[in-house]
Amino acid sequence: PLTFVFSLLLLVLFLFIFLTLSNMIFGQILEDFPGLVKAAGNRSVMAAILFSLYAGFLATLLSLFLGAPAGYILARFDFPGKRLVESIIDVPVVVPHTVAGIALLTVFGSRGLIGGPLEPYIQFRDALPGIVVAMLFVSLPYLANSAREGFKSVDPRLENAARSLGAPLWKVFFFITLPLSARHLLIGSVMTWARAISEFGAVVIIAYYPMIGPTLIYDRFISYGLSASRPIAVLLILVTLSIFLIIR
Amino acid sequence: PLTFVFSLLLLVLFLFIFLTLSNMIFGQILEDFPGLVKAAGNRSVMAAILFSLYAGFLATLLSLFLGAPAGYILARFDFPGKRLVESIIDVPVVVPHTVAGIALLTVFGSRGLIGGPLEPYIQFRDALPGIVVAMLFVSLPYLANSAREGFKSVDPRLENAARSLGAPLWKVFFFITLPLSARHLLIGSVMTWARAISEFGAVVIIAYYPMIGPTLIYDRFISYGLSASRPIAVLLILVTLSIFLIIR
Amino acid sequence: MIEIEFLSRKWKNFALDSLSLKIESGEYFVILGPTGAGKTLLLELIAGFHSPDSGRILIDGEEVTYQPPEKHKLAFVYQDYSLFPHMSVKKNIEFGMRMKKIKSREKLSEVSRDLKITHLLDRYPLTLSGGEQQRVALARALVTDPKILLLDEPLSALDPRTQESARELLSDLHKNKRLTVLHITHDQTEARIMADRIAIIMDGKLVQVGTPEEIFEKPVNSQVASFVGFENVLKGRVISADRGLLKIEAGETFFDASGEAEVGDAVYAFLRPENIALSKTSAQSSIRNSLQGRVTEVWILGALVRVKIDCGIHLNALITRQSAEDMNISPGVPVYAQFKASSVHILR
Amino acid sequence: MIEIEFLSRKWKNFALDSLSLKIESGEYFVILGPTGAGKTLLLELIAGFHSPDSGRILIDGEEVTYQPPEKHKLAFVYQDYSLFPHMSVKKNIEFGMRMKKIKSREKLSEVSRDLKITHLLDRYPLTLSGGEQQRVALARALVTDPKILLLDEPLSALDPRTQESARELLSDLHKNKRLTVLHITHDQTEARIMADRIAIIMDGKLVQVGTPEEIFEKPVNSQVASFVGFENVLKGRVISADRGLLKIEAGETFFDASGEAEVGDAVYAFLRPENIALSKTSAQSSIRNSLQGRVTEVWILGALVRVKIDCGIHLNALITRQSAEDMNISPGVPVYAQFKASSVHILR
Repeated sequence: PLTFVFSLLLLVLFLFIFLTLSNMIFGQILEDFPGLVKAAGNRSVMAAILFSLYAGFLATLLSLFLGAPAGYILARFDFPGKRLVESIIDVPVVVPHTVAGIALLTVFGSRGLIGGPLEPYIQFRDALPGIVVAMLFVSLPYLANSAREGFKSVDPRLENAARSLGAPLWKVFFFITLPLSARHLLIGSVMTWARAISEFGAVVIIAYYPMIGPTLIYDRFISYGLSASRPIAVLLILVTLSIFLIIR
Repeated sequence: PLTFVFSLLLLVLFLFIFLTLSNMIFGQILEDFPGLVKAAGNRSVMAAILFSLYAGFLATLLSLFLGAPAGYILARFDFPGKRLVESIIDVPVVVPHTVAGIALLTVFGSRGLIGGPLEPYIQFRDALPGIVVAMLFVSLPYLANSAREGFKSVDPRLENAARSLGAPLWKVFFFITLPLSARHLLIGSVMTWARAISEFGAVVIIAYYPMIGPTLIYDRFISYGLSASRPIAVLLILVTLSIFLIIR
Repeated sequence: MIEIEFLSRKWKNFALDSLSLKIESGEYFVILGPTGAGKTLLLELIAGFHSPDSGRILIDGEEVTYQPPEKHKLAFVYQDYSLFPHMSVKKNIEFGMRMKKIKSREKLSEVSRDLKITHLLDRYPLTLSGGEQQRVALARALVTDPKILLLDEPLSALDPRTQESARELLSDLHKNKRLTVLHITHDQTEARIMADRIAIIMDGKLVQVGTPEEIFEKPVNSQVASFVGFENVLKGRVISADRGLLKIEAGETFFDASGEAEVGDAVYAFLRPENIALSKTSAQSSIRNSLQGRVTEVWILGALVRVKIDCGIHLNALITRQSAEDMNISPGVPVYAQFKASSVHILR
Repeated sequence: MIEIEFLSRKWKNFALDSLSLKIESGEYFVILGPTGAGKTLLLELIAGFHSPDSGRILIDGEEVTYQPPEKHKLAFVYQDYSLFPHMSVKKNIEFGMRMKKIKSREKLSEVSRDLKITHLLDRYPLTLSGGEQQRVALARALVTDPKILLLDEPLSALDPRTQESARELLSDLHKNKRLTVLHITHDQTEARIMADRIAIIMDGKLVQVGTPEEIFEKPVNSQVASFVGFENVLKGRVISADRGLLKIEAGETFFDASGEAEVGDAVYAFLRPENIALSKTSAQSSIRNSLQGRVTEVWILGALVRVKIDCGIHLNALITRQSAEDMNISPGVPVYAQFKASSVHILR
């Protein structure tokens, strides 16, 4: 009886998620397939989707470059204030998305702490760098945390054994630690990338243009209504999910 | 040397997140403290923030009601298609936020699969139920997953021991399994709630009004610019973070 | 009484294969088998935690095969004791009473006294030693007066000193409460000391059931023989047989053994290393073999010494360090290896 | 040669307290102590994985206290062998050669032959048995010809049969490669068999250093005595002393012991259970005690039997099951407990 009721609730949960997505996808395909084809043929739609994927990729690369070393330090060393540092790194996960956008704009905007001095060289607002910074901000914690877990899962005795065999620390890192945590880093990168391309709130504040996929969907929705934005939404989710399937 | 370079990168990561947020918060407090006070005294601002917290709370309750039983079934039983069910439950994490909004609107809108028949009784678009459904959709996976991990961490032998002492399955669940996974469920609920109140993209599509905190920030930003939205952003994040600190 | 009929079940890497077994009321019954033989799976099937693929389980004549565990009315104690970590010792013990709606303050204090845990009642399980946890687990299982007690490797998580007192405790409980005890273990010494009867399970199959004497003196096949410690396996041929006394030829060596066989039979002779004594002088007799040989290897194992001897056949003996020192046992030394004809177990 | 001077270090629950020790070149040195005594921490300090809070470590006269591990030039084998799971056995062994830029195909095949792992070179560590993993770990550590080998509980992860051959292997390596071996263990038998010298560490402090004979026959205090197996502790008074032969009065009982003490001294006498023989007849002599008593308890422990005897003083003896059966030992039976005066260790 308990098992039955619980299974029923699992079914409800499953159907809620499954029906919501499949209703949109199959509704579009069955009711308005030409609209989907038209959207796929529209240059600005495809440009926005590809731009999403590209910006997400750049953000993931930057995350790896910053997050993997940070995760290594957090996994291997204890230092005063470590808990505080870990908490701060987790904060972007809970910051409301538009708040993150406002915060980033104050720092990277043309009069901001970083955006100001850099203004002559690089522009963040309404440009690719701003989009990447917004994606980076919301997705960094995922990479740092899964890198930390990955490095923690490597037995320090393996590193000690390698060191006593004559390897200096950096060789130990590249020959032992990194290969053994590769799976964690890969999964972390995929999650980071997924988080990056799903972001809308932070990006839309710092850069409405050039439009990424989610922004284009919002723009069409506001301007022309549900039926105009649905084909783009279906396209974006199909592209995203098929990339995940390929990676897995 | 490796350790030094890596520590430096950790510092960069830390500063990126810390400076972004503290620059906004302290910038507001130091440069325009009266604006912050005024925002805090503004009835519509506080209403939107409280409305965020309230809708997030409802979404978390619903998540618990659906996600905890689902997590129990996933933790304790093997059935054909289990991996597929688990993958589908994880999908909302990677769905771009505005796509989720469009999908929910197709289902819960006035002509949608569920929203249509329910139209005379309950309205989702531009109403609290729509906001809660959007928050629920994006945050459910967090609760279901941490419930599953929590239940998995309870040794089945403890449940067996309880059963051989005469307890039927439902008593075992409420007296043994639930108390032993309470910590996981609590942490999962907090994460779910955090995810719910941070959402903007999905909510803004299904319900621009009544405004939740993140929507109000966006609205003010579009209408009056950065300086008008910043105090609200600072207020929202201060409220959110202090609630977290209290719970921890 | 527990009756198990043709029980089969696959689960993960384990499988039980059409196993039948009958455990009488009041017996102390030990199921002995190597790790991975499926012993815990069998116990969990009897307790009702899993359902079998086929076969039946009867408890006191009533079929419980597909009944939920709470209907099996038996007490179960896991190897790790499975105390509820979020409840005090008192609440742990009361749990079964609450579930079975038994309200009796005396029961609790009585069982606490019996198991010497009265001073632990307010503690939490994680703060207890292994031996204390075991006594609490037994109290929790026994407070509702079950007739049958299932024990899953009850001694293996205890250190050697606590094991001795735990064995005593289990024996006392069995006698004083007239319990039917079903105890599984991989430790042959434990089985020998505790059991009224022993069943040997290997690879999910029941191989032998009998009293400790039968199991340890007359194993039914060489697999059981080597599992119960007959480390010396000698292949030979019977050259004379007279009223149960056999003379056996193994290579160029001859020895006596007691057993049933025909002249000319090819037989295996099994001999435990601890049943071989070493001596500097021969002391052949009609019931005692004394084979001349030479020490080839000596390994000190704590208080014991393992000595390998070449007497034409290779023997493996276990003697105390004291006697090894008294006899100056070291490689090359000539010795007589002595063992009784009745210590040799013969299998055709 | 390893010199350790006043080494102190706290780490997690462990602490080493101003420990000084000198291990000579070519020695097989065993550090023996109970679990949690800080043995692994000491080994990791010597290998350079941690830095001490104070004190110095010198290897072959050169101070390496704060040098990184790769400068310590010693081989280290962990209890779980720590093979790199993502590399084949061959790559594992070559790792140290690559790091030290040694290019020699012969070294690899030579060490593989020595350790009998040639057939395993293409396998991956997770597919190997415990004994095979250990041989690979030794090969990986020894392929670059280190002079010093540190072993962290090298036998404890092996089953008893593999342990015997692993002990043999370690002895051979020590002799043939003229290695200085530093081996830590909590197993006194292992220490006794393997060591040239033994150091006893308890609670992070060095308690005694000496040959196995010194450690096991003349423990410096009662803590060491009971750790190395002197289970009988008798409190008594010396009533006569003549050229190293003492007569001791313990309650109403008298016995002889060899040792140095003055008449009238209050002493503790330590006696191992396996050094007590039981007999049906008295056989008193000048060097052998024979105390009349009565069996109080008998516990069968596999091939051995633990017998408790009341001879006025309570003694704990360990004899083989064979002799217990021959003498019909059971509670209540009268016996003589016999032990040599030289088996008794005296501490004031």
